[in-house]
Amino acid sequence: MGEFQPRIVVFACNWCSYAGADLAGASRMQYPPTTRVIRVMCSGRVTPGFILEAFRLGADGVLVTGCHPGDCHYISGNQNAVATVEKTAQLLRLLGIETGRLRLEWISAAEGARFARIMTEFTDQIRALGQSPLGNSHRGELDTVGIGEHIGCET
Amino acid sequence: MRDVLVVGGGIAGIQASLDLAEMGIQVHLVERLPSIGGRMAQLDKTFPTNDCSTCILSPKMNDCARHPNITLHTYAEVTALAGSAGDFTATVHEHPRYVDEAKCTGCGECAQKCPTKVPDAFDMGLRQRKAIYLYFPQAIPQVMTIDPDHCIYLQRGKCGVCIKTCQAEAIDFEQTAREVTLRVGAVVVSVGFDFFDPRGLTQFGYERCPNVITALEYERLISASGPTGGHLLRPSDGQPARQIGFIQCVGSRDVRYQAFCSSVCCMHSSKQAVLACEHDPEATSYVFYADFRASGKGFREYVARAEREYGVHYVRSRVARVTEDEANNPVIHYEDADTSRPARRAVDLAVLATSLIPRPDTARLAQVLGIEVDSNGFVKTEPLTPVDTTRPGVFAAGCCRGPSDIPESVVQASAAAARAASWLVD
Amino acid sequence: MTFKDILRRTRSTYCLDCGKCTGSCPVSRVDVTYSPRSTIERVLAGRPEDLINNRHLWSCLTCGLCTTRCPSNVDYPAFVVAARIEARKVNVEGTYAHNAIMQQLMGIMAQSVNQNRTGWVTADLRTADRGDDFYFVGCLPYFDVIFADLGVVSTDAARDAVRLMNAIGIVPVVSDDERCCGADLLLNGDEESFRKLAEVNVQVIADSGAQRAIFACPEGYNAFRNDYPCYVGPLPFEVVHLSQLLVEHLGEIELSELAETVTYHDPCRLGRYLGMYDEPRQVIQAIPGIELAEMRKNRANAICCGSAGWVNCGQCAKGIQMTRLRQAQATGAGRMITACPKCRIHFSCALKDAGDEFTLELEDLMSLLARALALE
Amino acid sequence: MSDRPRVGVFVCHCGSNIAGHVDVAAVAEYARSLPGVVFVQRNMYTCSDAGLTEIKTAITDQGLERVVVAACTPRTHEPLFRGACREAGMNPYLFEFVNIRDQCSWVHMREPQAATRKAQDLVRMGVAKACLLQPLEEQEVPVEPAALVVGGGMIGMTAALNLANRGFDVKLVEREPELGGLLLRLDKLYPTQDDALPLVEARIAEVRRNPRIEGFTDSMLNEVKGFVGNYEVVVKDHEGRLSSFTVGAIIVATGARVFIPEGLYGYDGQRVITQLELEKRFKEREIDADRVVMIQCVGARIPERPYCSRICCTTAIKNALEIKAHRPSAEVYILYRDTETQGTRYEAYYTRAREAGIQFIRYSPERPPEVSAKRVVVYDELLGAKLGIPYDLVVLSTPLVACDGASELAQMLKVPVDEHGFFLEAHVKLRPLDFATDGVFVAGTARWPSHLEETITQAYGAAARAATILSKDHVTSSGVVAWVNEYLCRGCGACVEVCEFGASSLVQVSPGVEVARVNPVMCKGCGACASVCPTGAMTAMHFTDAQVTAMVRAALSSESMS
Repeated sequence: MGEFQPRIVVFACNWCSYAGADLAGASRMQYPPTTRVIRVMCSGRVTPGFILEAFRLGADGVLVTGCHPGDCHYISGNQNAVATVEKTAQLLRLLGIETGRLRLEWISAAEGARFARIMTEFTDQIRALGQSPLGNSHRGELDTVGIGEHIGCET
Repeated sequence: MRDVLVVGGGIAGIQASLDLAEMGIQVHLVERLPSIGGRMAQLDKTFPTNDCSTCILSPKMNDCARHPNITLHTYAEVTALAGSAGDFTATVHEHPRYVDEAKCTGCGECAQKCPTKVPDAFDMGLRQRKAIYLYFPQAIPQVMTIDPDHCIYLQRGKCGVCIKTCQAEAIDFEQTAREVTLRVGAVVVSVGFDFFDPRGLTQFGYERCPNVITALEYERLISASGPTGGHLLRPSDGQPARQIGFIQCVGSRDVRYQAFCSSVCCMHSSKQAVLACEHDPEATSYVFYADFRASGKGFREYVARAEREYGVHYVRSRVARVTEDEANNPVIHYEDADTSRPARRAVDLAVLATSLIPRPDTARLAQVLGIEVDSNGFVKTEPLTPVDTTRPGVFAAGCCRGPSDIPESVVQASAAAARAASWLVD
Repeated sequence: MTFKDILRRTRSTYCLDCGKCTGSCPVSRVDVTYSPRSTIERVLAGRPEDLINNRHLWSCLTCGLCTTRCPSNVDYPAFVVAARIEARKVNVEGTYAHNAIMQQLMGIMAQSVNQNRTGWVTADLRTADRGDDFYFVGCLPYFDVIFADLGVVSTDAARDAVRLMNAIGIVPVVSDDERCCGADLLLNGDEESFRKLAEVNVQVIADSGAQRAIFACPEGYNAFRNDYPCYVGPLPFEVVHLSQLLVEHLGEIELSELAETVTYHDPCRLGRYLGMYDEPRQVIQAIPGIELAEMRKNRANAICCGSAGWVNCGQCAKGIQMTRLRQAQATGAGRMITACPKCRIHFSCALKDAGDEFTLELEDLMSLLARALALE
Repeated sequence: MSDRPRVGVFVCHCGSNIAGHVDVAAVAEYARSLPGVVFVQRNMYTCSDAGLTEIKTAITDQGLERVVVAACTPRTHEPLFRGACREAGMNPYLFEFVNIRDQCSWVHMREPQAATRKAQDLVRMGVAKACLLQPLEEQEVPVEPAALVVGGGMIGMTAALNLANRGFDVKLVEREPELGGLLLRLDKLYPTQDDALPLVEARIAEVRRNPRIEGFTDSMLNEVKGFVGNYEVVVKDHEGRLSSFTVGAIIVATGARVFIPEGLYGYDGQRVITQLELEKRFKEREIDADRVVMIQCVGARIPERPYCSRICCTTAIKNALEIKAHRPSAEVYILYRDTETQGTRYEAYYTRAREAGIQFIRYSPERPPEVSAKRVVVYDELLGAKLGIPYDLVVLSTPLVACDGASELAQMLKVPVDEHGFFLEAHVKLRPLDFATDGVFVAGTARWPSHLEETITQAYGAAARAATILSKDHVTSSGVVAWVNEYLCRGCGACVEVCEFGASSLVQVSPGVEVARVNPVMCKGCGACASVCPTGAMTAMHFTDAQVTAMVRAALSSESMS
């Protein structure tokens, strides 16, 4: 397999960043196959829980992407994302996981090139950091049920 | 209830169509180009929020494409409008794309293979497209179009690489123009504007100096999806432009060209100056103006920020001429307002805020639609009936009725929709 | 464990159907649809799946009030935890609070991490890397981040604990390698991760050369005292609660006068689980001038802070918290003292929700004492 | 949950766009191995009629309970595939999209193996989410086909008439005893110089004649409850009588107020007056001034009021021309900073003013004009010299400011105002007449100073926006909204605070117990509330913690990526 292939989880908001990823594709911009995008409606939907779950399972990096400040389709969702990422970074610091493994970026629907560039940059950044301290555990945990999948409490 | 015909698929046409469609009215949206989106699609950011233009426009374009009450007629033109308010019969001429809209997925595989390169109009000729092309990445419909003037097959009957490439079998060189007849109750005209060609004003050095460009070319240059990937590079040597001069009223407020004020240039130049600084903190901008017109919502605050936070210099003086020094730097000549003496400033890049003028075919279209144009050639309206044209049942919105910024165009579009709808009550 | 075993081991088979548990249960008082007895009934009736797929499996606070009252001495909390372990095996979990941050953190700490969790240790404190006494801090540094918006600084209690230890001549080991005690994971039914955490913690403390582990957090103390031995065997060191040590050394520290009235909230683990009702009260009353006003429900009858295991922290929890806060307010005390960092967090949250109904302030037991110490 | 739903996976070749760089056969094979997957199929173009038909057939023949399509982007194609599922009788929200083109084949063209592995990972993630998808319902709420228009000036009346003529009932509420608003106090209209009064009177008569418009003059809004399609409104008249009614949409057209320049430039209402006071004199035919000096930007474009009021330059020109009309010999000076005469009409108007001999003198804020008893002294920037202009009358052009009670009204309607007190629209570029709160719209100078032509345009525009709601029998919510588990809710209100659309609110369910409730029609499905909810009571449907976490786990599970 040669060079270290990081395992990077990317959260992308539906309106700007996911569209930016589409544009990168339509423009055939090449970037490393190290990222796995999870679409959410708004970067404000991302919780510390999601990010920590990724690290718990050995993700080498987590990238949260959303609309530029002021562009949020939901007015202020991306401000929540800022708080979430900051809080999570503090927890990573305590856990001794390099905060460089977590990043927040604003990518607009017109920024295909930027999307590709950030995927490449972040991959390089993670390569420089090397494998996550938690990287070796939790392989082969195919399809465990999601945290919080409780019986829909009928109320 | 009768349908409504909307002519012109820019932001005004899109808004009018969506409003009418949401009122439960069937809309036929006719666009001259292969995709809707209009001028706004070419912009990078929009003032005074610096919103990404594509981000806010393309969801609306998608809404148009998938709205059950909207029928898109792209790459088409209106050639006749008979009848009267409440009961018109319109003839729409649909140009052949030589691509089957139903089959094409817009994947662009054909364009990858097509051998013919053509200057890309969407990018102001700043880069090349192929003879088979998608008008721009977010185009709606997501369908390729073959440019008959440059397609080797259509010109010389050979090539056909696209036919071999397309697994959807969407290429159809047998396609011919279609005439569509529509019965509609009202018409909304929103064919937009054109930019004044500065070549006539030789003193500004456009074409003579490679580093003198127009505002729209600047938009494409600074656009992340543009030819330079959003890097502000001088055409002459591809070096980053750090000193930028914005020259206002190029063709506007000038009895020899356009007597009127183009309304939006003071702000779009301010925005472009701010963007230059956002892309490169080193950048310094100079905006040369006569009266600074910024009376829209949040505009003065925006300009204040441009001055305070982005170090944009506003120079109260209309530029007399632009020369070029040995390093291809445009040299801007103007009168220093304080000393009333001639002054000059060399910059890396000079940007001409050219007038917003009626599209060349507006007069012809006006004839077809049976409406009058005003002394400037814009679709004629009156102050108290702002979106009514001279023909009952035909309404106008956006820059075809005079220079307007985006929100004004959107408001006019909704207003035209309201007026049009009131002709449909049966 | 089969449910048959669970019933036997927790003495549930002895259930008399008397309903005393339901009458005592703080949850049942708010959520009338909840009854410990009928929860057990479901299983006795041979329908454990009904329990597993019932939200009430997660309603129990494991506060143990029912057990102290149960005529057959049924260990209901143990029954519930065992049942949750079974539920987890078929991928049923409760609804975790705070987007499951806690569960994630515990899960991560169960792995090989190099934490930086001792940043709270300020220059004025005397601590060591190796030594006889190991201060098991608990998750306070993480709470500081997670509950910043509640304005609760949990590590204040840790600093004050060390001040007190220093005052009685103890220079404790504090370690970056300490892990969460895992008590909450066990309450969530995650035995596997709990075991991992137990193993690592025991190792870390042993490696520090400590003969004794000192706790201020009742949850950690209880985990080490009651649960760790079941999972990792007898511990190679002694475990004590700081209040015990303080009682022993009260003669050595000079406490200055604090003329105020406080009330004391018994944490379930320290109280009903470990029977430590007196020590905290003794240290409080050692402060000159202080008056300790007891709440209507105290000691073995004390009601829980309303939430345990960072799960099911809903309107039921809030109801219980309000009841408890009103009891505290009714004593006329200006402060409610608690010995558990989690009680403090849960009550702070309730106070925030309650708005201006309460004039009450919350303070950790160690911080109260340290205040008296500081005034010297 | 242990018994998994039957999942069908459809892998699209997209011609050679995907198949050219990703081993689609391998992806399909892999999909077959995933838990829950009972059917896998490859299509040349899944979006083609053929592809869609195959999906529908598979749903019925294979008894599929979930459909996963691995192809291009949901942003353009999701509605298409959801439609296909719906047609086959499956709840459309049980469809999941996996993007293996834009995020895979197109961006890893040179690494076919890696691209194929990534495609497999993405499919695994999609299937993991699909297994947890829940059928969602789009809720419908009937719409009351009536509108409330707040403000009986030109704007409000115009909007009301347009709606009424389209067959909607309109309640028109005006604070003053008579309709007409600010226009009643104007003499002429620019740029035509026509009389203002006939226009207003005609419009008022039209409103009075219209059977569908119920006017409430001398009245104020007392209470507004409800949401888009169903606003319950209570109006109170000057005698305190209450009348209540239900409307589907609300238009705010409360206008603005002219700033009174107390203490500026010797304002006394006698020899130094405002433009509005000048118009009063015109109406009363008392103009006997031979030398008139008008000063622009009085109380505008200053630190405490930095904005340009847009209409003052044209108003000054209008009145200057009027003075010339009354007394051709009169000299009129306009002291200005920038002439704000944009566009075709007003630039021409500015030219016309200069033709009429009106003198424009530019001043700078650093050296503002000084008004003494006899003369106005101004530093002419271009001459670089001071000019003393004797005057009979000084007219101050003052800006429009937010009308009194604007912020109270805003609070009642739960819509925002900006730092100047003008109503703040949902989006300054593309939703200039909407509020973030559905069903409430704004037009005219309540939003921002605008020319009459513009306000009329806005009046029609707001009417159109309102009509888009009133024309429907129902407003329909998306299925992708937030849902509250009331048992787990502690009523802390974090969701209420974070929601920009007022969709979440606290309701008392039993004494002392409050819980959050989400109005699905107002909810936009962003999920912010679910993220801030401390207890997990709030669920963002279609992007639940369980679903997103399952994707995270799938992304990182097994041989993936390495």
